Amino acid sequence: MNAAIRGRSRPVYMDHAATTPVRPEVVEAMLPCFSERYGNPSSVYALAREAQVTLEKARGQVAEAIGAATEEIYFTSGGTEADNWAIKGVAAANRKKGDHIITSAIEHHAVLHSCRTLEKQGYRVTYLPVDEFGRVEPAAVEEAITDATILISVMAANNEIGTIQPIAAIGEIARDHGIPFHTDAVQAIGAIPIDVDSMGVDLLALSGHKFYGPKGIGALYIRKKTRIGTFMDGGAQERGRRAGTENVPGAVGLGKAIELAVAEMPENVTRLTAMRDRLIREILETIPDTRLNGHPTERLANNVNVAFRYIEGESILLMLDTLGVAASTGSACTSASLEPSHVLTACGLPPEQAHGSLRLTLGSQNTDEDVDYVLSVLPRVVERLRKMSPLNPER
Amino acid sequence: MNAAIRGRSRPVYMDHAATTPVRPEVVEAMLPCFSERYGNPSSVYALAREAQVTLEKARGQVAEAIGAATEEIYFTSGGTEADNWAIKGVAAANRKKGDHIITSAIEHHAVLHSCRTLEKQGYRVTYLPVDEFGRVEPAAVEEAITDATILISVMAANNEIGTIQPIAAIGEIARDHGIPFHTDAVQAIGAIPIDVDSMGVDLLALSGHKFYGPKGIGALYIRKKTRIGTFMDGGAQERGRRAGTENVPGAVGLGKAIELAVAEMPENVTRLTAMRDRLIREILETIPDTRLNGHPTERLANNVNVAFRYIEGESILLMLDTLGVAASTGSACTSASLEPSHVLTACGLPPEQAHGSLRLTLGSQNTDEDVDYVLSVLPRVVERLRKMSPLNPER
Amino acid sequence: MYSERVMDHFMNPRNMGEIPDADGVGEVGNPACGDIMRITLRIEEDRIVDAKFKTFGCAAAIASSSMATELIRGKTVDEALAVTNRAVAEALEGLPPQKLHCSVLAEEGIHKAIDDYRSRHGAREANGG
Amino acid sequence: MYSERVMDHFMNPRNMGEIPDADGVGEVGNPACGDIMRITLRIEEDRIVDAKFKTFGCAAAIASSSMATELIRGKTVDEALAVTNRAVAEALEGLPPQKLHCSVLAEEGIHKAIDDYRSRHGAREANGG
Ligand SMILES: Cc1ncc(COP(=O)(O)O)c(C=O)c1O
Ligand SMILES: Cc1ncc(COP(=O)(O)O)c(C=O)c1O
Repeated sequence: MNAAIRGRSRPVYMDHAATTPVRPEVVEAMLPCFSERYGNPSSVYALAREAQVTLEKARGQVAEAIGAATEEIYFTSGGTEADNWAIKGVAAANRKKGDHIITSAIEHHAVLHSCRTLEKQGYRVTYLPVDEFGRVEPAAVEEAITDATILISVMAANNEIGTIQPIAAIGEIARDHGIPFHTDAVQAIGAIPIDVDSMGVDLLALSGHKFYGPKGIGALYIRKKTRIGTFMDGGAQERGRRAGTENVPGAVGLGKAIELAVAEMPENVTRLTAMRDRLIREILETIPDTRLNGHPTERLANNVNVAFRYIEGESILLMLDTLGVAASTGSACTSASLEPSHVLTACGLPPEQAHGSLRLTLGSQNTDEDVDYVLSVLPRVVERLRKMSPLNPER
Repeated sequence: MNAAIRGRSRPVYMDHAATTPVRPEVVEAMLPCFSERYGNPSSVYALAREAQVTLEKARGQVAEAIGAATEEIYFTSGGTEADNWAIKGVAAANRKKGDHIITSAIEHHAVLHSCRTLEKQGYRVTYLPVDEFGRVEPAAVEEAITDATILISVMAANNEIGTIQPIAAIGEIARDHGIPFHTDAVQAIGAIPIDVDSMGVDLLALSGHKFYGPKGIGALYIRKKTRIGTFMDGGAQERGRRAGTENVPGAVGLGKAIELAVAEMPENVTRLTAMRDRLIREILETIPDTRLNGHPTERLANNVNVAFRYIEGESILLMLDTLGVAASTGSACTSASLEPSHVLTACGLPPEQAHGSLRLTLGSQNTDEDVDYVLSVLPRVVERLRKMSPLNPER
Repeated sequence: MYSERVMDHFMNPRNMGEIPDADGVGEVGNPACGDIMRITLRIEEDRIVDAKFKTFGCAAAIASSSMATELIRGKTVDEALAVTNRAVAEALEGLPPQKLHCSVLAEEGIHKAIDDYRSRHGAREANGG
Repeated sequence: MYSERVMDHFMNPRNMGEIPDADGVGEVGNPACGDIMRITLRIEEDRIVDAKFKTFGCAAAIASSSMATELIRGKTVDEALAVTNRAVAEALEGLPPQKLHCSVLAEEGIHKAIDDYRSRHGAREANGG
């Protein structure tokens, strides 16, 4: 079996939902900010003003990509911080108005665990269920609203199963009720068109390393007049709303990456969708007892997520790894955890099938040959593990 | 006057307390993490394990630099986050034990504003006064302790005036009373020896860009068994204590930078102290109505902070800037603010003198010629502004 | 993450399969936790002459089953009962902390299979006696 | 941060100084806020024939004083009173938001100096009448 890998010159990376390599253009844009244009943008001298200009240019690039105004973009250390800030910040600033938050059962842990922290502080949280494809029903959002509701948070697209949510419909409901609406768009940037106005979004989280930008930088969009407290207290950076010396190289990388991601989205989506659909079709055809997780059509162009009965995900990953294929089972963050994916469980999968799911997320460097290769090795991996499985009826 | 600048080939950067350029060795160490070794350390395949190893190596470098164990180091997005986490995290985890925090009046805003947020939540905070040199009296810490005290936070060295605090003495008091002790060592790393055990420190904040490492990365040291809640909720990164995809390039840069900073500390301190003392001596000698802010000897080797009567700081900075000298008045974070420095005010300076202070912080690239140059232009700048001042008695 | 020994037993598992008409069968684990092990033993004169496993689970679970069956083959039943989860983990050159439960499961699987053998064997003896 | 015009008036301030025996003197500001302006005026037949300033403050404060004195020189007292802080800021090609108060201070300084002149002038008229 290991012979199969020998002929190949490079491993196949199909875990782009976990992280992506930084594009060379982005590294190039960042480089001068390290050792030459290193000024602290909050100072007053020339070197600092130069850094300030650089930072504001990057802010404009992010704003442009999501249809926001430049001054509505706040840089953060990543998607997690943006989600924490949106949820905890809106909750704190609106405590007198109410104590109820609506979110979905399939949010990223950055959202869910922020909500759990708020529950410990006395807030109440409704975790909306999803259908078998992982979709939140907009009508269910409306039903969950009470007089005490101060925030609705539903992700734009799911990181595990790639399901795209009806954000504009939820945004309209939120707007009708005058409730701030946050969306975690970490997986959506560069994958689906995002426009904060037409989607009725008041807060939006994004993260650089998911679209070929650097790790450790992200942004929170905050619509003007949205009531939100600070999360990171300290200096007066980011117009007094997010303290900490600005990560100028990171912001520059984020700006460049998002500009390129949005510009190249149409061709990327076409290319990735073709590869995705071939993977899904051939996996389901050639491997028995397999099902597609997530929505058949309302799904990210790069996301394949399939459940193989009778076998467990981590052993699939490790065997694929020895064959040079990097993939994931559920979200990378929880790979050390023993619990089955909360997303797959929410979609109704029994635990052993949730444990037996594989996520392949395609990216810019993947080729049709990569798809061929995965399709050639995956059936053998599954077969081998099924032979070992006591759950397999074909003993 | 502008003629003076013409002969010079490069500007003089004397604002190293605001930020430092990233060392070339550090950039070099980071580079492969962007586009080649870009794995998400929380995944399971080879690329991810490689990232994990890289990350843990960097963690070890940070631990080594402060005498900690590797597993006591948690990466953050900078000094601000480390301070926020230490203060809010310890407060939240010990709420049942007590509601009282002791800190000093001259902390960085990352500490002070975190305390203000806690005050709004019902905690009580004692802001200890300092003497005219900016020193906290250890006996005053002890006197402030009550049965409800759950945290003591005193910075290792001040960012504005460079005063070094008697941390080991305060640490001993904290330990005697069984109270967790946090120190903001953002300005102290690479400047004074730091050893968490001999200093009796339970939590310590540091930030990469203050010692020739990258912006957007820092760390919090948390002594084993210290009770502290999470600040950044989400995935299980950093042993479940700090969520968010790990900033591997940032961590690598931090690790490399701190290793070099500590290794080169002795020679740097000698070199910078000589330049510092010459600056102080000659400024005080040649410019009348001038005083040194901060402690004459217990001060960071790179810090010069002087108050010029009758004139205002920002105009000093701007005039110096036109002459090619980058400096600061108080902390960079507050340069947009109208209030006089809380640090100088706490040292007893009247507001107009606090407004008239200049901070020069030396760094690795500064030379004796830089010092000569500053000493040649500064008296003229001060004289010129004093001529314009209605406060100047010599009309 | 895993030692070379774990990877070896995962990629080249020893004693994988199921003994037909086994003298002792033990199934432990829980699909919700993502691990199920089924151990089958052939026992002759109180000595384990063959041991096989089938496992649904992660690499550590598979490697633990493989190693555990290796360790007990040829041993008497009493000797096999003395093989602890620690012995399994050590023979694998260690397991990550969050995976130690896999070696515990392997120990339990063997105990359960031996229990099964003893209850049947006791029953047979009783019958024959 | 600052426009070229602000930098020009900061580096090359116009009308810097103090008119001896001025007809109107206005001092505004507060050391705690970091700005103090002292405007002195020479007024002949209700026309400002000379205006000077001394300022303790940031570049915006100095440039605002410089520009404000420029704007009122040669104007009648009533015309000078019509010079708003906005006019000062605009003549400087704008000021950063957190520095707009400097132009307000300049307006106030001029008003105070004119008030001073009027109270003294009114007093003189009353004397002579
Ligand atoms: C949907 C979603 N939200 C939030 C995050 C958190 O982003 P980061 O890890 O960059 O903080 C991720 C990725 O990890 C994600 O996929
Ligand atoms: C003493 C001190 N603490 C905390 C900070 C905050 O660090 P950062 O800006 O890297 O978040 C700084 C610098 O700005 C500082 O000087």
